[in-house]
Amino acid sequence: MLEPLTPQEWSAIGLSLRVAFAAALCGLPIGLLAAYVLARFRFPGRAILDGIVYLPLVMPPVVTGYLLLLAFGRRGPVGEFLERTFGIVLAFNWTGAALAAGIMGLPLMVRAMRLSLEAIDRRYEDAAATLGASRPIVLLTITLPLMLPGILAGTVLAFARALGEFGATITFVGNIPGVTQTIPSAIWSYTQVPGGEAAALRLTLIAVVIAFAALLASEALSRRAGRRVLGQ
Amino acid sequence: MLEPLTPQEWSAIGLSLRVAFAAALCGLPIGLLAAYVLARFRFPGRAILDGIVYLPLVMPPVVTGYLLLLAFGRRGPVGEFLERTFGIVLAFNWTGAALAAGIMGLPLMVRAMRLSLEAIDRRYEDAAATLGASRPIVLLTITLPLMLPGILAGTVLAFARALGEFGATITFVGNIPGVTQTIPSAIWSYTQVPGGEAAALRLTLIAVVIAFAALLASEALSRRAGRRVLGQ
Amino acid sequence: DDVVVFAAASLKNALDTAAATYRETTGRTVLVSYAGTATLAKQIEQQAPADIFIAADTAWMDYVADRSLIVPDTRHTLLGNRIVLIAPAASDATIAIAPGMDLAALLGDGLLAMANTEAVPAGRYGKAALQSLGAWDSVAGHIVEADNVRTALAFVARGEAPLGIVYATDAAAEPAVRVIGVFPEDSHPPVRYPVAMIAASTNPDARAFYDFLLSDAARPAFETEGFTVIDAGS
Amino acid sequence: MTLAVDISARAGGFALDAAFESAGRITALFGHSGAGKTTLVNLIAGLARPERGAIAIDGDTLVDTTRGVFVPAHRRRIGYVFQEGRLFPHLSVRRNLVYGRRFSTTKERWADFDTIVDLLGIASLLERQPAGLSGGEKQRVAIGRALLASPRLLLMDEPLASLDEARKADLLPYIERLRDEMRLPIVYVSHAIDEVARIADTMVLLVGGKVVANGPVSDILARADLRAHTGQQEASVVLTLRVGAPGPDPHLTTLEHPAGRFSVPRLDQAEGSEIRMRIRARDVALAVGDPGNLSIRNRLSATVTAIVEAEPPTVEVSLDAAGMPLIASITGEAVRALGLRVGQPVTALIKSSSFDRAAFGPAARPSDA
Amino acid sequence: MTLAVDISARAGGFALDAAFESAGRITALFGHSGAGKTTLVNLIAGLARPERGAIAIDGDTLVDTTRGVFVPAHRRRIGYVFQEGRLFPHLSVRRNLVYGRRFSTTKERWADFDTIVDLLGIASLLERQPAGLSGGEKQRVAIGRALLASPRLLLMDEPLASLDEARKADLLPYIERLRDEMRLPIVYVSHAIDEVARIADTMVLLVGGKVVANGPVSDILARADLRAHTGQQEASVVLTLRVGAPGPDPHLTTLEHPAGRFSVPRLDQAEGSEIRMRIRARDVALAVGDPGNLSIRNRLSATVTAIVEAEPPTVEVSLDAAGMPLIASITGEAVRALGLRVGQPVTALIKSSSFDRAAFGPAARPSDA
Ligand SMILES: Nc1ncnc2c1ncn2[C@@H]1O[C@H](COP(=O)(O)OP(=O)(O)OP(=O)(O)O)[C@@H](O)[C@H]1O
Ligand SMILES: Nc1ncnc2c1ncn2[C@@H]1O[C@H](COP(=O)(O)OP(=O)(O)OP(=O)(O)O)[C@@H](O)[C@H]1O
Ligand code: MOO
Ligand SMILES: [Mg+2]
Ligand SMILES: [Mg+2]
Repeated sequence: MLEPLTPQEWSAIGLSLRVAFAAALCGLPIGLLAAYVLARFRFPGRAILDGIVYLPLVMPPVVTGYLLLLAFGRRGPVGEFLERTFGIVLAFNWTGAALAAGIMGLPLMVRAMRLSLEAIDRRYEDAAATLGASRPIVLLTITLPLMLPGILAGTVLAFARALGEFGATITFVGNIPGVTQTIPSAIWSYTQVPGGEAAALRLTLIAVVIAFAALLASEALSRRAGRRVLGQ
Repeated sequence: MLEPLTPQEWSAIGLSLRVAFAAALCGLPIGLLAAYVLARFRFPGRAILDGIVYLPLVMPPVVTGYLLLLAFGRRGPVGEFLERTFGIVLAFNWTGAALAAGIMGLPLMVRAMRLSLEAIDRRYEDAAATLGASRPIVLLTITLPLMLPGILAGTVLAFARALGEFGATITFVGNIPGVTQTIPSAIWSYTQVPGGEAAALRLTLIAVVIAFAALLASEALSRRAGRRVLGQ
Repeated sequence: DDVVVFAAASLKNALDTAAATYRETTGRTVLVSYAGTATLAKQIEQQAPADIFIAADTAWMDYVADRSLIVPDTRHTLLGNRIVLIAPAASDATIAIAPGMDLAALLGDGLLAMANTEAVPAGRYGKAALQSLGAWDSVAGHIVEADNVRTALAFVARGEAPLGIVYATDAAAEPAVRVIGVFPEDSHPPVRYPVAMIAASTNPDARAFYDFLLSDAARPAFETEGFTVIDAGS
Repeated sequence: MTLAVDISARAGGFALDAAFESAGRITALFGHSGAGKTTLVNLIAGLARPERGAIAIDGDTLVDTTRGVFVPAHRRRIGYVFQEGRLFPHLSVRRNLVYGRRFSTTKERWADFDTIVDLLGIASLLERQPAGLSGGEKQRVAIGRALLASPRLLLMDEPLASLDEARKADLLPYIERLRDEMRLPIVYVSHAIDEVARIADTMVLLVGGKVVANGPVSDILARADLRAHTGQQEASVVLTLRVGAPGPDPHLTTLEHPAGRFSVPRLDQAEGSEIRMRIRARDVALAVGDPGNLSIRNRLSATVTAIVEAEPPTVEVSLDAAGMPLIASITGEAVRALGLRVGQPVTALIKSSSFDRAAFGPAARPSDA
Repeated sequence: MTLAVDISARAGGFALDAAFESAGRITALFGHSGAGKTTLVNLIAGLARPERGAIAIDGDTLVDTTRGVFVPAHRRRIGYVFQEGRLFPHLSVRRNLVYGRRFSTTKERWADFDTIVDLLGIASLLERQPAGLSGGEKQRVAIGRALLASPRLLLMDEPLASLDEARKADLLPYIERLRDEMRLPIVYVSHAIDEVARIADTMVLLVGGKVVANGPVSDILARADLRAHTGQQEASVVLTLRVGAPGPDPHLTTLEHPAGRFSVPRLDQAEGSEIRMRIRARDVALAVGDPGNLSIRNRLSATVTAIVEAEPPTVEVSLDAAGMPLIASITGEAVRALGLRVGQPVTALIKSSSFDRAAFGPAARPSDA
């Protein structure tokens, strides 16, 4: 356990951090939008959207990864479009890993945000409107701050999930050391060879410590916000 | 896609339902307790507990499954104890699959419940106390009903996660048809052989439909509760 | 009780057919738990209720043998397989698989899809073959590894990777890929699927199924899927 | 300002049908609990949509269901002091107060932070969070918040109910100043008839979701048939009198009443300005012939115009005091003892000290709008 | 009941130091916004813990920091009508009302559902959810909920502030009946001095977290030095008088006052029972010599005992009316005109109709506890 990490492990850690941050942060606006739409609007197909958001949770990760490959691979309809139009390549790229992790985390994120959003007393928003705040301003100054606990919780859930995501990632972008090999891929490799347990556990611990730090940071933020609401 | 399901597939569906219900329902009290303790008490080690609840999210499922195998396997300390004392065998048993799925879903459940719990105005609980309700009664009649949206959301998340859980389950209890083979394990098995995609997708769709039904049911319940709170 | 077989996942189609044949002839049901060989080995170490173990490589069979978890004289090599170099069906890439082949040139800026070269047997065989053919160093930085050989196959089938190394059995069943060449058997340790009975097994029916697997009656099931059946004792 | 409302709306099983016009500087919405006051105020604010009907301020249509017009709340520039405060829980008192500031243009902005904070006595609360405030403190901050958005119309839903008398007495003149100096029209929901009588000029009386009366406060308070709805126990008149030349006692202000001498505790109003006051019938006593050597100095010569039995033992005696109305409520026994009858000349006696500060207000200056 | 409080507590930067004892049937907590009334009530209810000190009811210790006693709120059987309602949002009005029922034993249960629902006028709301109720409706349900838990002490934090006059007038007698018939002691927070004067017998005056006075309401209202704190503009006396034999007019009740005739609008009180009433100094006029032919029939012979300059132009003339105190507030001009001086005999004139229903209350019957 106390052996120094190999360069490959270091790069897996770096990559995992990058992927988890990207997944959590890029997922944030999408998750918020989905949560807002699901919580606030009634429209035909709402139930479907609700279901779709949950899909990545229900499907085995391998299936999700395979579907991602079908859609976002270079030959997939979306992937081809993205590459042709924006020059964005997701397959076999760390961005693809972030996409996979982000999608796997989305249900968690949306659920947390929606719960917070639905708990908000809408009369505060009404009050803000009478003070002259337009809908977007109300959203920015009242709704989002009040749902901060949910936003933080959702983001940390997505971040933690991204740190642990393996099945969809490896199926979609594979495991290219330094490019797409995240901590879980590295861990998995270790578990597949006799005697790899110690190295696997060591990397697991590192992932846990990272997640823990993120968790503590979010709790501190959340507490600060909460203390404010409760009157210092 | 329209071929009849094989008996093995039927049994996987039945087992998955059993596992998902068990995971969600048995997880419920544990999740509630954890959420309550984390939301309401400040004690040394609270951060640690908080972190532990998140662990299953961060660790690759295979690692979680392996650790479960080490702990709850027949040779594992807990497994041995349970077998000796209560005659309970979890390893290679559907109960073990439920345990694995439950543990994987716990972080999601706890998070959702905690968010709801923290959004409750504690002054309602104070009001109930002045009316003579003791702490447990307040919990039952005020706190739990008010956190119903979170309880439902958490339970559905855990249920859906249980339907999709694969890595920890297959590692801990294996993939024995009729005994421990859940829908995701069956799906995964199909993906491992040539020509298995169609069967895999068919089973995936079934899992999705089940999750969708659970989701709709919980939304309906939640809406009913919400409508009540908002005054019909 | 039904006989429980722990078998490497890549055997699913073949073994399911064999088990069905067995049930038709004997009326007895066999349950097969498919998983990665590593997982199966560790489960057996934890007293999994398995009667028979079929691994995808010898290393994990050695692992359980070292721990006296199998009945020693029941260990046999059941099946063999080959590894092949594949390309998408539409590809016109050709190369002769031989020492000194310029695989890197054929790849261009594409990636070579393989199963994990440290952990997954198919990947390990591929790596050994490339090494012995002197192509490893030139392609080492251009490999995309998958957690199993099926995903590597999918990478090629989907056209994400121009080349891949997979089992002959997988390649044969996938119309979207074309086999460019078969790696010589001597370029890598032979692809072998060892079978053994589990020491802790108490199921009286286990032996019968074990014998059936090694018998000619099971042969068609394996050969249809493209496996080489290794004659008992060889 | 003219507020024109003609709407139907429903909330659950409750139906509101309100049609009225008010050109008042302060329009009081008055009615029993559950009469629909808050519902109506929400409609004016734009927080609810009517089923049908229209609302307009000075001809500027806010809602018109026939034309499909619905100006959203944030474009109405209508301030709203809610019945329950509704301070933003995540913002400090200061940030609650300034919340609406940035949405008004500099030109529209008439509210001054320091003035309002001082007036409301909330300077020491600025850095606090709303959760820790007392009930009255919350309400004061809510009033400040609404004012600081510099609205063109202010809706106040029972704004003073949770305030103590001293604070109320401080705030009422300020509300009058808003009305007069800032020329801010106000719709004022209140249960306190004294408050209403003092500051409102127009009153809309709601009963069970219907407007049963609307018009000048003095008219409505004088109508005996509405008394059950206004919750008044007894009659009163509202007079508008001119401040006269100062008398010998600097602490008294003389008001010009054609029927006699009339002085009240000193008002800080210039000679010649108009004062609106409510004189409750219970505070008026009558004398037939010489009243004798009394401490009651305000004596108006009047003629009895009507004698109406009110709730026993009370009899309401309507008077004509040189053209101005007055009502005295006295006991039936007294009527008999004095032998009162219609047409009889009497002296109306009104104690100077029966008026407290809250009874007076400067008459709303005529709007030049 | 005796409520004994001696505590120090803090909430944020606010420090409360309150020590008082009240044997009153209704103890009024009075003080400006932010004085600490709610804080104190929370401590009595058991919703907050004091830093140090003790609270006891009838010798039954609820809190005692020196002995480490802290009876939790749910075991105190103290009902609490919160300043902000706090109805349970997930329960119907009916289920809100009956919430506390099941926690009392049948023996303790004195509150009757139908009676209370009728009284509060909430029968039509029973199947509704709290979210749709109007402000006043919420407050009535909150009162009902607290009562239906059959508490042994009731804390009411500004319970009537959001109610209209008619409803207030209905509820005050009921609160008196709770006090007298149910013998339910009440701690009553209110800003309305009239309410307090009418129903409370004991008063605790809080200023900035400190108790500056406590004792019988009549004593505190009579103290000129406290007037700034009580928010009264002027003086008053509270008298306890006995109901006398019926006079000729059935709508008047004669009260026995040793100094003369004293009748008031009819009270439904038996002859011989005691009535507590507040007579505001502003409602008392004085006559020197024969008052003449006036509508004011209540005339008490009195002697001037003191003449005190109050806020100009008012002068407060204290009187001794056959041993009972009375204060008249008249203008300085009137004092000069009548040539009033200490020792002078005068006639105090008090209009019968200057009392409204809210000014009277049956005197609390002596507790037999
Ligand atoms: N958590 C807190 N932090 C800081 N100050 C607080 C806190 N809680 C209460 N206070 C202050 O304590 C004082 C007393 O509050 P309390 O609610 O007891 O007042 P009150 O007498 O009930 O006033 P009101 O009549 O306005 O309801 C207030 O000035 C309030 O701001
Ligand atoms: N969502 C709703 N469902 C059913 N009834 C409702 C709903 N909203 C309001 N009401 C009813 O409409 C009536 C009017 O309510 P509103 O709040 O306008 O009364 P209010 O005049 O402001 O009373 P208060 O003085 O008590 O605040 C009330 O009886 C209330 O119960
Ligand atoms: O047969 Mo394997 O263990 O899936 O490569
Ligand atoms: Mg209202
Ligand atoms: Mg208070």
